[in-house]
Amino acid sequence: MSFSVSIRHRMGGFSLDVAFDAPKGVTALFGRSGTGKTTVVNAVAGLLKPDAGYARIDDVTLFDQAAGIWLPVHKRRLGYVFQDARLFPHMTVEENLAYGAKAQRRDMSKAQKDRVIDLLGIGDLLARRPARLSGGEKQRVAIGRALLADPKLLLLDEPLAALDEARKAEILPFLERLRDDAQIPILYVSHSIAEVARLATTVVVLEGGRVARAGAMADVLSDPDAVSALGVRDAGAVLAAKLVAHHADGLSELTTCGGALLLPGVQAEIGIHMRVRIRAQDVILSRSAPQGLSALNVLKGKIVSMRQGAGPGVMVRIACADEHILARITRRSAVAMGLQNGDEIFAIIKSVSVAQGDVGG
Amino acid sequence: MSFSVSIRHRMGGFSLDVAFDAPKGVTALFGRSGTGKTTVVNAVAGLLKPDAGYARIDDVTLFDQAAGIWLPVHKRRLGYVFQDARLFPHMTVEENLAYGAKAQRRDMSKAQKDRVIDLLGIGDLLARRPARLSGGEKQRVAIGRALLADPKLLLLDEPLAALDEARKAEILPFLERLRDDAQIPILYVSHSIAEVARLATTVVVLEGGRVARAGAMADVLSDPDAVSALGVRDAGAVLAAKLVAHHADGLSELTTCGGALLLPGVQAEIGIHMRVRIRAQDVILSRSAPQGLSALNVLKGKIVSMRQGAGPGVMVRIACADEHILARITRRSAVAMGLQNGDEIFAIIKSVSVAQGDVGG
Amino acid sequence: GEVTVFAASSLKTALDEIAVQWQTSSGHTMRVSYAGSSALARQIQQGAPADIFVSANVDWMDVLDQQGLLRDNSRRDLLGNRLVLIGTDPTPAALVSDDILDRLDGGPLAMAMVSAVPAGIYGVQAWTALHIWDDLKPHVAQTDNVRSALALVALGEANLGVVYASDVVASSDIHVVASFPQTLHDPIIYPVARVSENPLNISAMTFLAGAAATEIFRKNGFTVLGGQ
Amino acid sequence: MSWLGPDGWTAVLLSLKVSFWAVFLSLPFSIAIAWILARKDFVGKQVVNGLVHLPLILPPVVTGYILLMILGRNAPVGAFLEQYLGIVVAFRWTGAAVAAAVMAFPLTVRAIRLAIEAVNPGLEDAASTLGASRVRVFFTITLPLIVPGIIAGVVMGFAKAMGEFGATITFVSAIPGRTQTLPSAIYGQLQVPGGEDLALRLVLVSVVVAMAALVVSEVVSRRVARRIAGQ
Amino acid sequence: MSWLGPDGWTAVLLSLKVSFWAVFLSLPFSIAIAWILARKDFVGKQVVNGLVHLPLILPPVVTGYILLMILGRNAPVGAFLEQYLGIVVAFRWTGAAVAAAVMAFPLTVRAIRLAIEAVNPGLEDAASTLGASRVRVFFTITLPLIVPGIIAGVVMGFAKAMGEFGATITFVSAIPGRTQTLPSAIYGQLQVPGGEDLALRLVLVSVVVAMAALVVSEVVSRRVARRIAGQ
Ligand SMILES: Nc1ncnc2c1ncn2[C@@H]1O[C@H](COP(=O)(O)OP(=O)(O)OP(=O)(O)O)[C@@H](O)[C@H]1O
Ligand SMILES: Nc1ncnc2c1ncn2[C@@H]1O[C@H](COP(=O)(O)OP(=O)(O)OP(=O)(O)O)[C@@H](O)[C@H]1O
Ligand code: MOO
Ligand SMILES: [Mg+2]
Ligand SMILES: [Mg+2]
Repeated sequence: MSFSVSIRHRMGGFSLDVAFDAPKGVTALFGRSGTGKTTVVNAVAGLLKPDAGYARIDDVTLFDQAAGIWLPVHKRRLGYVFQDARLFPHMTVEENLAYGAKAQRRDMSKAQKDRVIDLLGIGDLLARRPARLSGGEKQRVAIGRALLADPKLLLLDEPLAALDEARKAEILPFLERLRDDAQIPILYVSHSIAEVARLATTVVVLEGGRVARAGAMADVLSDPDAVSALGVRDAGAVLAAKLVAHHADGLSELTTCGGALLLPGVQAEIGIHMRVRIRAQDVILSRSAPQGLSALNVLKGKIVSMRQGAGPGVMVRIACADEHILARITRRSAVAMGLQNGDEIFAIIKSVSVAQGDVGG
Repeated sequence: MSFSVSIRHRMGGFSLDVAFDAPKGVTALFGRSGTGKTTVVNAVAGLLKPDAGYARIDDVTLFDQAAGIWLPVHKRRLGYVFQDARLFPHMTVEENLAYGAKAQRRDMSKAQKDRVIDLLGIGDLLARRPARLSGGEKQRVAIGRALLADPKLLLLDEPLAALDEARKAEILPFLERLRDDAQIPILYVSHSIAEVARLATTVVVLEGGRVARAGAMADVLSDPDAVSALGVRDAGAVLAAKLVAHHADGLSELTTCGGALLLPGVQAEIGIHMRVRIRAQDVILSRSAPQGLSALNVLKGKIVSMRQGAGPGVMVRIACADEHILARITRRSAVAMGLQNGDEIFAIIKSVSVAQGDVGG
Repeated sequence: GEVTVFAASSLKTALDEIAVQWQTSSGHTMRVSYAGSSALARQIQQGAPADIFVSANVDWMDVLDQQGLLRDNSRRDLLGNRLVLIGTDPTPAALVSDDILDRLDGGPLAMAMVSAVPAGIYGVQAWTALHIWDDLKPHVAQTDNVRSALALVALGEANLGVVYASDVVASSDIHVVASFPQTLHDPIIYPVARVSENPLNISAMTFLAGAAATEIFRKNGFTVLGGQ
Repeated sequence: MSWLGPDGWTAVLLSLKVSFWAVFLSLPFSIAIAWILARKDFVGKQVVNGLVHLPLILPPVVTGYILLMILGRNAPVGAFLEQYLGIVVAFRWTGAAVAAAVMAFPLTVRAIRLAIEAVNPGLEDAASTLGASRVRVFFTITLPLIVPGIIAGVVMGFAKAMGEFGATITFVSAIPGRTQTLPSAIYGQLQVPGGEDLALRLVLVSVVVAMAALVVSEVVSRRVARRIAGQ
Repeated sequence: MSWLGPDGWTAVLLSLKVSFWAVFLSLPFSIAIAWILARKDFVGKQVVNGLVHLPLILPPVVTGYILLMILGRNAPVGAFLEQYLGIVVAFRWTGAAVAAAVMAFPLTVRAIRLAIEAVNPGLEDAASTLGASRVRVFFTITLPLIVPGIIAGVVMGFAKAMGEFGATITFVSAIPGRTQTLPSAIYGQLQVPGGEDLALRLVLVSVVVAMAALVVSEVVSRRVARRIAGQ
């Protein structure tokens, strides 16, 4: 499966010129406010007819202005969560949820419906109308409506912005399963790198209507050059890992290029390949293997580059096999420790987040 | 200055019963979706007439149902950023921004106006109408409109939800200055603990229309009991600190109960008292003073309690003078290190965020 | 000076011409407001700025008379009119039901409202006297005024219609197919009276009864009743 | 019975029948035209718009006259309808309904058009992303959302139809029991001295009927609007 | 000049004057009543609503008759106005304007009311939090947002006023140069044998004027609506 988009469009003083190819999975659109993310999503959805360009999923062409192809919006089989919820005010929440199935003259699987309602915690709202729902409630119903339309393409425009962390933590795994099990391509707009790192296969960074950087998620997020676009606090690297054991004390063990990692209970089967994300900011470097620390995770590697930022920080890139770890430390530490390219070094890691599991990957 | 609220109200199946007192500064309303945050804000604004209760700022009573006092909305001198932007569609962005001043027959200071426009990056949008602004642009204009109304009370309902990190990082210091310099009381709804920790003086946690926890920000955020309400990943403690030096390499030095902290350039004057927030998850414990690490910050303290969570983690509370540091480590590490209440321990801290500066505090 | 005349609509052709002539001969202006007699009478009751009233029937004039709204002794019977049966087909018709129903050919017989508008009321009196009202009644299409009845015939929607002789004058494609003997219905009378003290009233009334006006009225199919 | 005169009740019932069918049968057209005027741009749009408003602009008698010249038994369209479809409207109650419908049309269309223009197109977009065809979007989103506007239009149309006189009497005359509507009966009574009493009673009936329709419509419309506003 | 007959142009100008003032002077009341009906709940609301619709329900002649009975120079209110305020409307062009205003009122009010009901109260709330009093909120938020509805109402009202005949002729008669409006002139011509030609020309003028108003209003309204929709 592949997803291929090229769009040129002018509106008022804003011009958009965006093209990217993405393999199956989640393509994250990332960028500051007003850079054209929603415009791209609208064009893919068919709500905006761009001046030129095309969008294709595998061999299905959604539109191709040059070839004069334009698949009507309602035939695109979309699940679009709009940046504003756009619930149907004259219908109950339940009728909103059922709209897609009805429009497609399809019976909605009760199991699927219950699952989504449960996931989103909107069971109590079913009989209510949208007008007086709270901000987050509206957003959850909008997500449910899109998911229950049985889409072949999910368009999510900041779907979790109004939600609390706990709710996000419940919804994200569900989206992961859609990506992996149902293999639905997803176009995902978000300002949260944590979300992007967890879900995205491909990251497309927009700046002023142009693609500033596009590529595999791990590459883009571990590229010190992309750091400015992403924000320093959120820079970090992603490592391949394999789940090898679940221990009795609730920790799961993974092997990586640089050694073993112990993480709080990972919900997956032994043998699975996954990716873990390590924020540059969360890495402490040590010359020698540290002793008597509460941190369980120490990875070994070799310094390949050190890049001085505008502030007092240095971004250290550490090679471990053919992957990289990023560490952001102070210049003072770098000098005190006499760090040099080529030095062997230990990376002490406190918090690790599971970024993505792709079986057989 | 003090802010005192008590509200009882029923609507449909939802009942609200909330009361809290807060000192001057920012009162953060925190809680999951649908717990009544917006409802409280609306009552304070006067857009909702609660069944019973009152709201007072110092000696100004906004309303008091028992006493039959009801200050009309337009006399409350509010700056309300709604959860939905609610820009006036028939006015340009500039006219939207000027609305408050005009309504109050007041000249808007050009300097103030330019400052806000600049801060929010909306200078290019002034002549445009709201309908076709992007989600984040709308939100920024809404913030500008509220700030330029010269409010005596700011009501911010998830004002930064649709904004990217970089923009947030620009706006937060501005809000801090409003809080500190202009001494405007702020009621702040947010799902982001980072924002809350940075801004809030008082935190009120709502659950199902009731106050689950209310108190000084540092107390609430470092209370292991509050952890469930806040989300494990975001638990953490706040320490008082004093800025003692700005070093040539861009680091600033602060003293705390447990020793010196070096932070990337803190924008404040020497001698200032501030608060720093340390996420429990970011703390590594060590029996001995660590050597040869890139981490510059090591604080010394004494374990006062260890609380076992549902998962493989243990929350360790460490006393340092009369303050506390929270550390979240694995049970395996706790056992391996043989941690006991009363033990002396070193807390290695990688990332620290400045939570709040209160001059003369 | 200026005189305002309130006159029944059916007088429009004749009075418009007379107004012009009066203006040339006297230098004064005659404004004529045309409407249904009932509306005009009610307006006069409500203090309308009318100087002279010409009604299409005696009933409304009687009403004003009884309320003392007419100037003393100013009421005259100005004009008379004849009731005729018209059609687009010039063949004369006999006033018997067979012939008339035949000519209607299933279509309507156009008449002004039979219990409200004078032309309709006279028509019913005539048909009743001829003992054929019961036969015709189901076929009657009633119009709000007599001119509309004429229009129905002119447009071919109705083959026959009952109107005043004065209505038919100018139309070349409408033919009188029968005249009703005047004995079959109440006399058709257009009374005139002064309703204000405008000093020009006398001269205007005199002109209306004068030779020039008489000729115009006659030309337009009215009979001039003239007597004091 | 005699309280309303010999033909009074007949006229009342006829007016109800005429007004009901006038509004009911023209409603689909009103909605269609309103939608086109609200949402489409095409050459000649102003002409269509003008035609719709024409019955408002013209004195009713003229409208009746025009109808007569088009739909009369000897008129081109009227003759065609009669010959080939067996439909006659002239001098029938159906003709009265046509006249009432034509006179009410601009009012109904305007109300519905305003309502359509107030519908947020974003909702229609959202429906189409969920797989709804244009037709389905119209019937499941647009139409339900404009119900208050439709009710307003229908009530105005019905009220107008109940009061329409000039065009009706010119087009279909006033044949008691067939085309003599309530306004014709009232008009007749006003022409004769002393007829005011009966006229007043007829007016009262007319007002009561229309007010009842008005109140019902308000209640229904309020309920619908509240539904849409939530709760 | 003579193309429209001796009184033709006078009637055209008079109708324009009458229609303009009818709509212009009644507009504040239309907006006020529309606002009250849209936003307020009170005892007797249905009565007010009914009264507003009355001119639509009643045959125009009856409305004219009622006006005459209320505002005639010998009628209670009319006499009072004349004696104490020196205002006479009966049989003046101002009376024609009153009749036209009354007949147009339900149309204008409905259009504006629909527009008000479509305004998001959240925007009004937002304005009041910024310090705007109720009055200011109305004039700076509500009113500008309902401009398309006001235009629709004004156009309907103007068209109706241009075409109004029954009530006008009944209330103020058809005195040439003073109260004979275009529809009265048309009606008059239809009474004259062979007057159809002139009537048709008068109808044409009437249609042209009203269409021009319609087109202008469409353009203005579109521009305003587009403004509000952004761009
Ligand atoms: N009129 C009403 N009838 C019934 N329930 C209502 C009504 N209005 C609001 N509610 C409910 O009250 C609860 C509180 O709403 P509120 O908007 O205050 O939530 P919130 O804390 O702001 O949530 P969020 O973070 O999602 O914006 C919600 O569950 C909402 O559905
Ligand atoms: N019709 C228009 N005329 C002029 N500019 C427009 C128009 N429509 C959109 N824009 C501009 O295009 C830019 C891109 O808008 P878009 O909604 O795609 O941004 P976004 O990346 O989704 O931003 P956000 O994160 O704030 O939602 C914005 O600056 C917006 O103001
Ligand atoms: O003026 Mo009308 O609108 O006869 O019916
Ligand atoms: Mg967007
Ligand atoms: Mg809320």
